[in-house]
Amino acid sequence: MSFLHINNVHKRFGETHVLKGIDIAIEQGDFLVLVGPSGCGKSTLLNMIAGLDSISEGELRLDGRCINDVHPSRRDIAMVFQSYALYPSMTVAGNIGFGLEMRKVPRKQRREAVDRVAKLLQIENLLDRKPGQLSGGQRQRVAMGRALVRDPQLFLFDEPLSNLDAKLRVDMRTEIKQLHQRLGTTIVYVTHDQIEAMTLASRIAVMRGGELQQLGTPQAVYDDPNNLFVAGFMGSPSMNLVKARIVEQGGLPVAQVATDDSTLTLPVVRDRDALRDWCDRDVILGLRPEAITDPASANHGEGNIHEAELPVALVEPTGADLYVVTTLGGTHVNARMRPGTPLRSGERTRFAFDVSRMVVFDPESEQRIRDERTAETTPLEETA
Amino acid sequence: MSFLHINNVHKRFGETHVLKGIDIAIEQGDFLVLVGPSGCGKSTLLNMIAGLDSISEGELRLDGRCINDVHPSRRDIAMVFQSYALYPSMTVAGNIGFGLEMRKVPRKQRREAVDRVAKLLQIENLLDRKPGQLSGGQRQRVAMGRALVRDPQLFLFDEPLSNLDAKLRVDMRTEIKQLHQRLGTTIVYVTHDQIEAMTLASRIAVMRGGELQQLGTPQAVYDDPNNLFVAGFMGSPSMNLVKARIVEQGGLPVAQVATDDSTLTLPVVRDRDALRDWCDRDVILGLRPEAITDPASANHGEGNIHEAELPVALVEPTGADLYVVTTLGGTHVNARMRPGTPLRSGERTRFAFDVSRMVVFDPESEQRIRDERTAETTPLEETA
Amino acid sequence: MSNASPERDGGARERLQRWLPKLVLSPSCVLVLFFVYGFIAWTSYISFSDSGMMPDYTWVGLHQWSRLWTSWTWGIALHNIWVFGLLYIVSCIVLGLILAILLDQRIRAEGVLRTIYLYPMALSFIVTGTAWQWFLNPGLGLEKTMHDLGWQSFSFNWLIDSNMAIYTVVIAAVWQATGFVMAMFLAGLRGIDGEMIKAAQIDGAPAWKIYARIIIPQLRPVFLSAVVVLAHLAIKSFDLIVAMTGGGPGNATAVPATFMYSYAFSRNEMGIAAASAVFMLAVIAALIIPYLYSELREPRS
Amino acid sequence: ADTAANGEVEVLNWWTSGSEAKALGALKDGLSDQGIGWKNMPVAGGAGTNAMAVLRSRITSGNPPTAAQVLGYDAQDWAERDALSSLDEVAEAGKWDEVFPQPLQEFAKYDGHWIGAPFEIHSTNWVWANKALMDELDIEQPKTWDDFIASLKKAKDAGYTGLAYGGQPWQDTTVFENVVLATGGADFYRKAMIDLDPEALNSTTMAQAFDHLRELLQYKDDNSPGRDWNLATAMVINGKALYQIMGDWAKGEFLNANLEPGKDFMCFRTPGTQDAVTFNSDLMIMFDTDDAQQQKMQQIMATIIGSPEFQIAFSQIKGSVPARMDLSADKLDACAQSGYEQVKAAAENHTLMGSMAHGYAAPASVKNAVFDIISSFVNSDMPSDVAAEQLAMAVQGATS
Amino acid sequence: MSAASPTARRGIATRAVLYAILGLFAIVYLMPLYVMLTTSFKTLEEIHQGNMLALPGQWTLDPWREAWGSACIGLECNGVHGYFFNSIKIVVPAVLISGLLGAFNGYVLTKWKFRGHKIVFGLMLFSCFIPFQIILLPMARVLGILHLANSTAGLVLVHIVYGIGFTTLFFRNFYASFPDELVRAAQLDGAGFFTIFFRILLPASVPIIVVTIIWQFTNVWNDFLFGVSFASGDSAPITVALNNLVNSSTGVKAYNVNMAAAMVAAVPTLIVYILAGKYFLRGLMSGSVKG
Ligand SMILES: Nc1ncnc2c1ncn2[C@@H]1O[C@H](COP(=O)(O)OP(=O)(O)OP(=O)(O)O)[C@@H](O)[C@H]1O
Ligand SMILES: Nc1ncnc2c1ncn2[C@@H]1O[C@H](COP(=O)(O)OP(=O)(O)OP(=O)(O)O)[C@@H](O)[C@H]1O
Ligand SMILES: [Mg+2]
Ligand SMILES: [Mg+2]
Repeated sequence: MSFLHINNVHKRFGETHVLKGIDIAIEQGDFLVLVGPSGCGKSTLLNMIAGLDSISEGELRLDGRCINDVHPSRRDIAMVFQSYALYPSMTVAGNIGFGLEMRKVPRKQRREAVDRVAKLLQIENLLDRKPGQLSGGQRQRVAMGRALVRDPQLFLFDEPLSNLDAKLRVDMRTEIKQLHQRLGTTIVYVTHDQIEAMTLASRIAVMRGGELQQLGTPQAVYDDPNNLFVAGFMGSPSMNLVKARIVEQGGLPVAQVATDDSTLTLPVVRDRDALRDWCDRDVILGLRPEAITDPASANHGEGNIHEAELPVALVEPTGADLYVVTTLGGTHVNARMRPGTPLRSGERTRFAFDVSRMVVFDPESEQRIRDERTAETTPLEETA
Repeated sequence: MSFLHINNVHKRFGETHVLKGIDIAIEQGDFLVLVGPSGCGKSTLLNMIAGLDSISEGELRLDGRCINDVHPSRRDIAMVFQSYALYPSMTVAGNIGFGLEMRKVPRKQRREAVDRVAKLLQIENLLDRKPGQLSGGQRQRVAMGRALVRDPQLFLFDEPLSNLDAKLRVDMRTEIKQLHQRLGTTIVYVTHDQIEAMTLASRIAVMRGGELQQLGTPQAVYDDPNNLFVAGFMGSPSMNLVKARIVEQGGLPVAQVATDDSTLTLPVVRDRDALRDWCDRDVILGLRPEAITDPASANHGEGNIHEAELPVALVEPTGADLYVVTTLGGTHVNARMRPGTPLRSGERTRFAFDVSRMVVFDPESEQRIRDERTAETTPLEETA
Repeated sequence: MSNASPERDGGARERLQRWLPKLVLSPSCVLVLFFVYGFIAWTSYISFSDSGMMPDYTWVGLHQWSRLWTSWTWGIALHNIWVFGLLYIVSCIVLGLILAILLDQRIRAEGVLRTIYLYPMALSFIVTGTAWQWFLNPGLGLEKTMHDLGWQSFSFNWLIDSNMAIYTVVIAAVWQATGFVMAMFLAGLRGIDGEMIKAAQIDGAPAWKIYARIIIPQLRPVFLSAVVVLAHLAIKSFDLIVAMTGGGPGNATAVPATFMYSYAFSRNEMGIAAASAVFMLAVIAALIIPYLYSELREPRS
Repeated sequence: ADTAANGEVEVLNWWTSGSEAKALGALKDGLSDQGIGWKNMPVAGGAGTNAMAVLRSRITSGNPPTAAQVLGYDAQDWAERDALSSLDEVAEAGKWDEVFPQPLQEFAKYDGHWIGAPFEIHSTNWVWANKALMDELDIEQPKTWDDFIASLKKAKDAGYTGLAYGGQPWQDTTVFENVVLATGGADFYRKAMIDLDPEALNSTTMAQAFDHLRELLQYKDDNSPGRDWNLATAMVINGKALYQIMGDWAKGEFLNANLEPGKDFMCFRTPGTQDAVTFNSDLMIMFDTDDAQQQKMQQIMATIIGSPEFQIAFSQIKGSVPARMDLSADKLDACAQSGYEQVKAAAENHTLMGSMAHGYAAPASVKNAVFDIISSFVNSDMPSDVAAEQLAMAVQGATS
Repeated sequence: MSAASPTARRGIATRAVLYAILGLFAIVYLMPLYVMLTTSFKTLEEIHQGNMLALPGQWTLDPWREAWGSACIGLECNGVHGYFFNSIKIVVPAVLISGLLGAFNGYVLTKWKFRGHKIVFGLMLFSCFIPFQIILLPMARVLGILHLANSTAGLVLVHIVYGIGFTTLFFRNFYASFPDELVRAAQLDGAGFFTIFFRILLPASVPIIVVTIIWQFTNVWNDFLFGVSFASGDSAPITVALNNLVNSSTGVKAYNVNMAAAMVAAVPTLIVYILAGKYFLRGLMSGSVKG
């Protein structure tokens, strides 16, 4: 039996059907990250786990026990709210200690616990301030402290870093990761930040419009997306999705893609068996920007590199990388090259396609076209 | 004479000295991006250029003419505000056309201009809505349209994309870039987004506490920072800054860095002459994460690669990359490796350092240690 | 959620927690239901009864209502409340808005001026009525002072002119409430995003156009609140009229509130008084309910 | 005195200050001689309207005061509701049936039982004049309406205000009822104002009365609307105005200013009304109670009010004449002495009639309806025939 | 800024006009208060002959002394001070209780919504608008039944009942701007209904508490209609006493004493406005304006 089991859970607000049967099961110590576009029901799901919203249908089990009707204060769950939800009239110490106070922890013990957490979060010198006197990052840490002081069965984090600036965000992310590794507590975490999701999660659940699209390890979700939505949603810059046609060449299926002036033929490596049935039919190819590079940076060791010379539409240096845009199948395609490569728009250059990372989608159902056995690699976690 | 000349400009709000003598000069058609930590005076500078704040000291010249005392409405400047600042009581068309209306452009002509801009921004079907009925991205485009309709001498953008989600942001960024290329209007742009700054700017000005830290091309600011602050501020994840000691080895200065268990010696390639004076003194090395890679991805062609086996402290896969953390000189150091590299924390692996990209700083003055001639490459734009 | 949870001690306490909000709300609900809506029902009944000096529960149908509508004073009272209410609300809003805009120009003594404009709201007309009566009385106040100062042709005798007396009431009422309206507008102005005004400046709009086109349209919610508060004050303007004119000269300044009071307590016509009250309440309901509806229909953002 | 032992009376009144309060003080003193305490309960404003509102609220809440000062029909109304104690025993002992004039008894008795103790009789058809001004302008005391108008004209021509006028509905109506009495005589007054005969109300005589009123109004000043009566009196005292038509309470103001009747100021019946008196009178009504002590105190209070000594003492202070017709007027001032005689005579001749303006001619609803018409007549240029017609209609509306 | 530029000079001229207009308004607004104050320091003779707007030629405190301690109201000559304290006895509990109820209501109506909460709020809000004349008699009857007639306690009840509408409105709008997460976080922390209210929401409600207190204090202190109807006599509030003092039907009017008494009656509200005026604006800005 899993530790947290979300079993066919529905949520309706009056007429609106917000969650349409969510099934997720995770083990003790897992770090589950929920991602999805705004309004897809992530916060709602979190609130239901915390007991702050009622469950319209389905069952929630924590550690084997059904908690549908257990009052929030007795679920042994701590939550960090996206908006921090700090108590404005209490000091930082008061905020952190409030949960313990409500649980009748003696003053002395409370003090110690607060001090310990404050030290961990490096806010010892802020304990006597009111939330209004804190900067965004400090507030966020207080909100965190309020959850951490509690040592619950389950942590819930609702976009806890979304209001921080880039630098602080990276620091806090590392902090959370280390914390999770040290405490081993189970965590459910909502974010819309790609890097956060990828680096923190042991499992990612991608949601869309109240439905679960894919549940799996970060690597599986990133490299092996179930459908076009997941493929396009994960990663930034996002996966290049290109119209192509599958044809047979030498007994093997290959993908033909229109470039500005000719046709590019890319061999198919993954899901070859499934794609045999798709000969002479249109598909959509998915290629990550980092799988299209300059020949020198290409992963010659493990990848399956296919090179082609193509015109450069636009060049975007970001310092760490150089994104080179070309046109394939009528859409712009991003390629990631080594910074400093001397390129200008209008020129032609050689692109290296790592076709071992290419995935293929059915343009109608928008589902992945997949070999049977590939799907089996993560059988328990994939959802229909 | 430059097109926009900010000449020793100061700003005081009562006692607080917010801008402490800013000197920036850009040419017609330039795209100047202002970056810097929150509160460093970016918006204040923009407001002064627009004429919305008075100038305490110094001079502002636009196209050769001093505009210190010219009323905002007569400066021929268009501005996009961070908060959009849409007029909530007017329709989208009214918002976009308001500036023209105030300039007494006849109704018919106004209509045409609005339609043209709406088409450009793909908001034709929203023209009759009120701002309250728009999504964030649509609002942003209206704010943009309000500036674009005007065809001014100078565009000012104050963090115009900061409220957009990742995907929209990338799209809008491309849009702005193409626009600039097409119109060739001069632009001053404030952002705290690294990628935006790097991809859009023709010149970046890095500010800190009301002072200009460095002004230069994106590449110069990124690869050739003037001081520790600029080095640490630009780039995400940020540059690794490591304590080291310069010693002489074979007549050449090399840097010695303490690892967890031994000492790593890195040859010095850049600024070798200046560093000769620093033998047996402590310095700080700056190494971008992308300059520390797995040996296979290293830039063997142009770079100057130095390999070493080091312990792995932490592994962070982001999908597109794998960040591997090790400890150097007592601090965590980020290395960017190819995703999929099978590493676990605790293991040891080979790191490839591209020392041709390494920069060195004086730990006391926090200034770059630089060869004379290097500094000359961008003589006009560097500031003390 | 009917299936009993296995929690042992939880049941009763949890149920209490669930009912507590409604329990806490209920005293207020009971008070309001009884003392407001109960009394409204009672008054409605009385308006169909034969009540004179004291309530009398004999049903007489629409008799009192027809007497109300043929009453000479009721016509005047309705006309007056219409004139008074309109002028009062419009002047308060216009003046309050002007003062708020002027005060919003980073004025040095803002705190002091604000208090000066606001203080009349603190005083009851029982207190200031006499001063106003003096002030507007031609033989004692402004007119006399001007004459004493040498301006012989100055004439201000509205207080004693039955055609104009209602306007003096408006003046005093406006004096009292403008400060409050000003405070509301000032709060509204302060809430407007400063960047928007800057944007308008960049767009080349002169100051007055910025106010006319950008700022004032945004104060719509404040206008609504101001109208509601002022309408409430206008309808209850009883002290004011009693203190300043006593409804006179003649009945020239009678309004529904004084009408009601006088019919109930000095003319011993409680039935008519009740009918007039119910009518006023219906008018208010017609004005307020759409507002409440629009306010409450959508959850505020 | 140990008042607590004997209890306290709570008397609702609107006599909050000045001579009225002083007069009430006489009652308080009388009670305290009997060891009875006095609980303050004044309700000023609106010529007793506020007091009536309070009284209603007190009775509605089941907590009436011991007694209340009321006017005219209010006593009848409360009696009709069985709210009052009977004063028959006191009346019998004091022979009230004989000593109080019949017109007054109609208000103080209900259904043959005494329910109110009259304090005094005020008459409202008085003219108060500044003697010095009369001498200066060479004016004799006018005997007829025309003389009266002529003297006013004289004053106006000399630059004085002829008639000191207070523009409040009850004052307008006080003047009006004087004019009606002067124009139509006692019978017409009774028919129109007391019997409320529609024909009389909408008659040519009534229109003529309105004409006279209009004529009279020419001699007032422009600032009259809203003016309190005592301010109008002050105009006569200060020699700014020649006459004021007002009830005899105005005399108190003259006396307060240390003026002497006959010497410094004159008092005479409104020309044309010499043989009639329009009156009003304050009544003390006692509220029904089960408390024996309260009942006893009520009886004592009624006895005091009805006693000859109190009647004289009270009128001395208040400027009225005693309500009892059997007393000697020696202790009263000159004006009151003649007034008392005139009241007695009028009572004999059936020309002692209730004042419309003070609620002794018709019930409150009618009175106020009349106020409405008279006030709007005074404050506009309504033609007299229209006014008469409106008056009849308004009265009919109020009685339906 | 160096030498005055043309724009700057025009700026100075506009500001001069601005201050002139504001000053003029201030004078007009202060006029009645000025008349009342100066009159209260004049002797009666001076009032009768002098100019209403003139300063007292000879300042005297007697009118104030008399108004406070010895002016006659009815047959008792103790001034208004007793009634002043009556008013305080009424205002304090009425403001506190109606404020607390309003706060509770606002809390429940925003943070513990239930089916029909908008209707309940609408009903409460509408109660702000009933003309009070119509409830005098039924209220009197009810007070009589409750044995609260003619007492300050009765008036307290009345003011609470008819104050609930506005206090609820104020607090509801204020709490609506509080994030719901606050309540949820506290629930997770294990706090119950009252703990959340008293520990978390109430301490953060200072601006709206100020607005409510100002509004209620002014309304209750200045009330005349209820005071005269339900508590005349010894338990009357100061407005009623003032009215009795001023509205004598005969006798010489002691205008200076009247004005002094009026000032006594006005002082508490004036103090409240002057002291809390700043927070009043802040409170209005924090949400109560919006309806
Ligand atoms: N009380 C409510 N009544 C009706 N609809 C609601 C309510 N609360 C939330 N919703 C709707 O439910 C959907 C899911 O909301 P939720 O807050 O869970 O989104 P989310 O995934 O957290 O989005 P975001 O990333 O923007 O926070 C939204 O469309 C929202 O409009
Ligand atoms: N009116 C003012 N009075 C006093 N200080 C001000 C005022 N306006 C801005 N400042 C201060 O000036 C400094 C610069 O502000 P500015 O808005 O220019 O920062 P910024 O660089 O735009 O920051 P951000 O990235 O957060 O927008 C800040 O420290 C701010 O507190
Ligand atoms: Mg959410
Ligand atoms: Mg800024």
